[in-house]
Amino acid sequence: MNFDLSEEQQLLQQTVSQFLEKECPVSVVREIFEGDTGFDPALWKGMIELGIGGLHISEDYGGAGLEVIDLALVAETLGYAAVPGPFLGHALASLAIQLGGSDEQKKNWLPRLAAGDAIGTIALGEADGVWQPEQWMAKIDGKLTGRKLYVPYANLADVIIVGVAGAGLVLVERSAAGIEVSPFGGVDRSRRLDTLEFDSVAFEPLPDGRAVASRVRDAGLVLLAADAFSAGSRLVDMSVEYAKNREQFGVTIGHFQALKHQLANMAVEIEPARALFWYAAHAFDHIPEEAERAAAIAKAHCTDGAMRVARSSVEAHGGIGFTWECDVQIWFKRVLFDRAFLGLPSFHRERSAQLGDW
Amino acid sequence: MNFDLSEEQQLLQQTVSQFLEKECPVSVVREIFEGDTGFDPALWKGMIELGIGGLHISEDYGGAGLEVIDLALVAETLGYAAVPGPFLGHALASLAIQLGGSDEQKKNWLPRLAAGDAIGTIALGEADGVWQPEQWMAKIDGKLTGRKLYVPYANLADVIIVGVAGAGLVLVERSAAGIEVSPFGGVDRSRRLDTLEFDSVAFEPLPDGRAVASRVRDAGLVLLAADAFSAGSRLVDMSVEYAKNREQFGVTIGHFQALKHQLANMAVEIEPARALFWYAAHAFDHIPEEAERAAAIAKAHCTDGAMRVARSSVEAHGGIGFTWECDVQIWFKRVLFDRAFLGLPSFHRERSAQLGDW
Amino acid sequence: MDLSYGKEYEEFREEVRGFLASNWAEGDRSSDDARSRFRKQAVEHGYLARSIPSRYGGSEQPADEIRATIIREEFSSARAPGDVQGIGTMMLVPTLLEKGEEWQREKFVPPTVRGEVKWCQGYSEPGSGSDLASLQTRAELDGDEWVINGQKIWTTGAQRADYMFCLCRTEPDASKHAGISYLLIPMKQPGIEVTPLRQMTGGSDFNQVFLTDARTPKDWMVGKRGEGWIISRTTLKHERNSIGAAAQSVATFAGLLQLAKNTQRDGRPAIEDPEIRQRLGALEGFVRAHEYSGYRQLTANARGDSPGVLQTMNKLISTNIGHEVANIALDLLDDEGLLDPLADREMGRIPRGSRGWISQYMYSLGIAVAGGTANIQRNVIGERGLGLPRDAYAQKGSGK
Amino acid sequence: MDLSYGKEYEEFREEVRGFLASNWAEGDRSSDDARSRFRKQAVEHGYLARSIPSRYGGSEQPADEIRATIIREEFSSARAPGDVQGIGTMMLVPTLLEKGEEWQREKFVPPTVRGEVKWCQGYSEPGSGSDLASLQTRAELDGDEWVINGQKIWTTGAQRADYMFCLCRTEPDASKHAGISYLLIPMKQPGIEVTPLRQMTGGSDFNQVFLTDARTPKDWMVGKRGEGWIISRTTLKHERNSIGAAAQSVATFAGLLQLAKNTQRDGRPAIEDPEIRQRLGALEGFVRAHEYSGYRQLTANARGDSPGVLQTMNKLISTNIGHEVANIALDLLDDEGLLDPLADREMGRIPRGSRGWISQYMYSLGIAVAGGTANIQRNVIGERGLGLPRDAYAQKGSGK
Repeated sequence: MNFDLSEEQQLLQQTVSQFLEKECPVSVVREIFEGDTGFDPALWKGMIELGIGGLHISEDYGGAGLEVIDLALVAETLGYAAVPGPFLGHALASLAIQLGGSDEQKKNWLPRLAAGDAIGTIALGEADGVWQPEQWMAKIDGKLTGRKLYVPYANLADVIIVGVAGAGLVLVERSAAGIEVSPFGGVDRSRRLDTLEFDSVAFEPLPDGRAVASRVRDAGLVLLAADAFSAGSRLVDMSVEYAKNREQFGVTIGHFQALKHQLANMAVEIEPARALFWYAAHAFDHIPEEAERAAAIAKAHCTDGAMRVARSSVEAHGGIGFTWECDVQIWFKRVLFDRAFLGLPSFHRERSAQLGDW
Repeated sequence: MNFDLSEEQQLLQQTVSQFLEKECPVSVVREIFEGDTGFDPALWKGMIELGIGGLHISEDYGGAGLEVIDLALVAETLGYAAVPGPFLGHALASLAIQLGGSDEQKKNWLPRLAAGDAIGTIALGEADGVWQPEQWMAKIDGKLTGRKLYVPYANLADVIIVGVAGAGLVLVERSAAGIEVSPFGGVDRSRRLDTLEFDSVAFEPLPDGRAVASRVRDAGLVLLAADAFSAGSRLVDMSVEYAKNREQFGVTIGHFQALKHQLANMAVEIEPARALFWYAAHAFDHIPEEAERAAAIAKAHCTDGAMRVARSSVEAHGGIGFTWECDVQIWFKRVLFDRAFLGLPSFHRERSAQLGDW
Repeated sequence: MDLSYGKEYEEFREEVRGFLASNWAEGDRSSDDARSRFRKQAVEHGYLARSIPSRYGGSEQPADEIRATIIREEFSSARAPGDVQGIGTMMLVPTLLEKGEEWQREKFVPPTVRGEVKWCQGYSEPGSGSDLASLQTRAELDGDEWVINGQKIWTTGAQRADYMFCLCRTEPDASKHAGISYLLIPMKQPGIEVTPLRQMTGGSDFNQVFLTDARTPKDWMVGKRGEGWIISRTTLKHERNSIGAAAQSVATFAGLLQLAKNTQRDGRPAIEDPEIRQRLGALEGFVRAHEYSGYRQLTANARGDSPGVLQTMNKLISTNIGHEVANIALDLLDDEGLLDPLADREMGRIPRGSRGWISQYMYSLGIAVAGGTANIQRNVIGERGLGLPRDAYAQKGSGK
Repeated sequence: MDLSYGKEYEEFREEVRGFLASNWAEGDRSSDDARSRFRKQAVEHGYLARSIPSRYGGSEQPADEIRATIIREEFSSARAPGDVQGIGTMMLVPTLLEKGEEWQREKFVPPTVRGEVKWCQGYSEPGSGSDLASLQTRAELDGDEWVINGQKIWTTGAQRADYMFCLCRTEPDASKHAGISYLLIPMKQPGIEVTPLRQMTGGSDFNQVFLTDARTPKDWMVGKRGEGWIISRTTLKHERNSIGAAAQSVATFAGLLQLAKNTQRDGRPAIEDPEIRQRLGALEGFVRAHEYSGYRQLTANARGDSPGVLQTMNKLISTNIGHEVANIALDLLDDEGLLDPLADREMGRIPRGSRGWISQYMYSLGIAVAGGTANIQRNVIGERGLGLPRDAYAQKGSGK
């Protein structure tokens, strides 16, 4: 047995994080947090040059032909730096085309998505906390009509994969007539969300759109779990750092047993969760019969654990942890995003119970 | 407003606890724990002489004519000393006769119960976690037939108040033919439980038996809440005492912040709960429209909180807290009893939700 | 045990209602004159400024928590102006009455009680939180003025404040605690700069105050040089937040219950979800326990008894309750938990309630840190409440 | 990433199965001869005593966690006798191999590995738990024998043990840690009295050992005088409980799941209760995380890498999981939670499962204290795992 990353995978994470140390220090994220575009063109360009735009796109279409585990590892590395930008929607849109698109659609979009000549996003959410394929209400008869919420970077996207009733996933060009995009104003300013109104808009079905809808959802759950895990471990690292440097009563506060034990509990909460999203990604790639349940468990556990850690991190920083100036807020809000996007932990726990024949 | 005990009530608690310090030190409870009768005749006699047998029995029948709040305060004092014996069943049986019996039945039983010439108990439990009046299966047509579980001290009782389908509470004399009593072997050796088999046994209905069944249940919930609260505070006191005396690394372990904070959390868990059973008892006596819900909340919260405190107390004592020799186990098992008897916290929380029109 | 206020008090309540009926009209709220006129009358009737001697503009009433509670209840239901709130009346006035010099009382107490003069508190510093006594802001005597240099943080209302009561190090050579003095400093002067401290919610309830050669008269000191620490401690015992804390817990829980009733989950009100019911039920246990424990403390205070260990617990209890309220609320919000709490980001598309709850989700953490973290509360409960020994570092810290 | 064991290892598994098929029959379990004959063969094939040099009766195999795991899996599914378990093989043998003298290894290792000689551990004392180095049991030299007086506690298997490896104070004048020596003591002698320590469950897994002028030869000491503390620490790094702990978590959870399926609640299986489903679901997250983290550690160990901070966490993680398993079980038991776990109190009337679960409810606390409380685990994680500074008292305690 070998439950560890390959050398290529470790190298991939190193390359990306070295790039981010240079190109995306916290100062860059802070600037993003002061605005509401959630986007840094230069940074995105750099990420594309690293190949992040097409990791899982097959080589025939100019991608790296890697697996969801590699996507998840990059999601982890990006999350640790709270990288702003359209990675999540872009990855899921290209995955949907890769898995469910026609040769025509693949030829048409995948090379441009891999090369960064186009940005993709995915529209899954609807009102009243609807995220799941079987719940979608957006209608298609000839044209697409309906309202989708929480769409990452629809303002920048060239192609939008939309979840619709019946057909699963369909492809819409942003340039098509009848699409109204309005900013949602989300809590995580490093991942902008928009609201989309479709008024009889032209679309192309993905031939396997119905079949891959839940696969794409599962991939999304894994990427959110990875992001939440890395946000949690970043917050633990920050809190430990703070405890080693902040002095009160003539010693660093890390000497205080109560805080030390809270930090230990935070680490115990988050560190084992790494193996959970690893496993879920691995299952997505190689253990199909376990993939759906493993993704549900990973999303529920990693986002819930990271949320608990995020709250503890604020306390571990004392008053300053509650301020805008303290970096804790950045990852705190990433976790809020990861936990709510694609559905709450309790929702996915009930799903995992059903999938486990409980 | 005056939300505090009257001087009489404070005096009552003092009198009882002074008596218990002399007559029921932990050594006595330990002896009881080594056997399985759960009974100390001399101790019970002394309690009767203090009037504990008839606190809430009206003066016309030789009782003190007090209220359920006074019963609860005594239950608290007894619980703090883990007093073994039939108090709970005796109190509820006499309350049932006082509230629901005929003049005949009152004249016949209350004076003897108050004077300790008779012991009463109450049979509410049935198989599969059934405790509630509306769930009782025990049948009466002319004679009583059925099985009742978890009956306190049925082996000693002269009169048994039995919950039956339809008629609520009925009165059975222990001496009647067709009653088989077998010891249950309960976890709390200071409060013995028996299993009763009724094979067409003679009984007398309580005229108001149906109406008072739920009142008596509510009184039981309050008494269990009071007992759990006092067990919890006894465990906190023991743990604090231990922390002040046990030395490691050259200081008493109470110096260690982690333990100090655990003890603080234990105290914060239990101390406010006192007001909860006070209020529930007060509501039973004076705010009928709130009585049922207040009792359900008090039972759920006090027994759950005490259970958490009991677990923490074991840890606060280190390895020794897990041993038979350590007194923690005595109150730990009292709380196990209080939490399960008459139904779990989750059950009463659902009831309180319904009673609150949630 | 009697949860009604009792005959005597119900009569008093009638009297208060009568006073309000004849002296306060809803319309008066808008007029400052009307408000201050009303306040004057209320003081004359002994309804406001009850703990303040009459020679300082108070009504000098015997302490009676229950009368005080009744007045608060009736005034607020009539939406009439009650006692001036704020750190000035809460902390400075009692301190001056106990430790101030006569001229200081005469100068500062009356306008503060009337609400004409506002205060802020200059205790915490960026480097001195739980270890407050390590504060570094220095005051040096220059002729007959103190010259103050340093930085204060978490100063609520600093922009609107006329004065700051401030702990400064005046005796650099004395031991940690003995080097601190308690100074009153005018805020409207060039040497003082106030910058708001933004919170993760985007709001700004706190400030940083930078003192650069700020000045204050030599005799604007409460107590003697080096007595600042003891004097700042004396104020603490004036805290009477037992009822306040409990009432707040009850109110937030009521709000949460409403949210659960109004929120749909799987096509039915979320409050019908069995798990939500259990979580709300468990939480209500803590809320009621806090509420009724508030009655216990109110009764004890009214009698002049000490409510014992309970009074060290109120802050931690409401913090714990606030945490669980926030956790349940976040699950009720479901996808609306993605919303940014910042009002200026409001898109008008989402029920306005939700933003408030996200904000509350973050504020429930603020509670834990405002005025001492939960860990400090646990120290207090363990040491003052349970009589456990003090921590080695704190002992060292406090020079013991 | 590859969760199968890989071709090479699957072949090895086949080889092991072949060996078992031809050398072990279910029936052999009853016969001691058959068992020891089988063990001998297994050692010759390199399946048992793998870390033990052949000159001490081991098979001296290169460390390979995965082969070891496969052997454990196959042997246990064939119910064949595996490596002798117990504190002797787990802790004493590695210590002797690393620090013992040649004659000590020759005398003690082979019979211990064969399971013919049993050991118990004499570390903790009533007054010395977390602060183990404060132990008071004294050994004084009398001619060429040590005379030992004192009391040990938590000594598992003391009744059946032939020897005890024991920490004693031999240098009363040396500093706390430097005064301790590591002695081997025969248990079957008049100077030693073993009394079982009863638990709240009624069972007795532990003992107290009273040493009154107990004796042992002068040279039955491992290491030099005063080296006992360091030597006892060296054994700790031999702990490899990562997989063990995770496997146990997985097993208890599986049991809990069964209980939830078999228990009726409101006339339907409890597992259909929405709240129970949520609680089980949340718990499964922790269990799977532990399970897969076990794989991570197994892989790292197999490679000779360090699994990092994870390896400091296993005990606390399984303690936490054990707590929640117990809490859920108690709610599933409902009224059967009133049952006494003591076997001898069994009335035969209740499903035998329930008593076991009550026992487990109490044992889950035992776990927390056995071998160091959860607080000690948190210290280890915080200090060894996260690199936080050591506690002032512990520093003082350890003479630093």
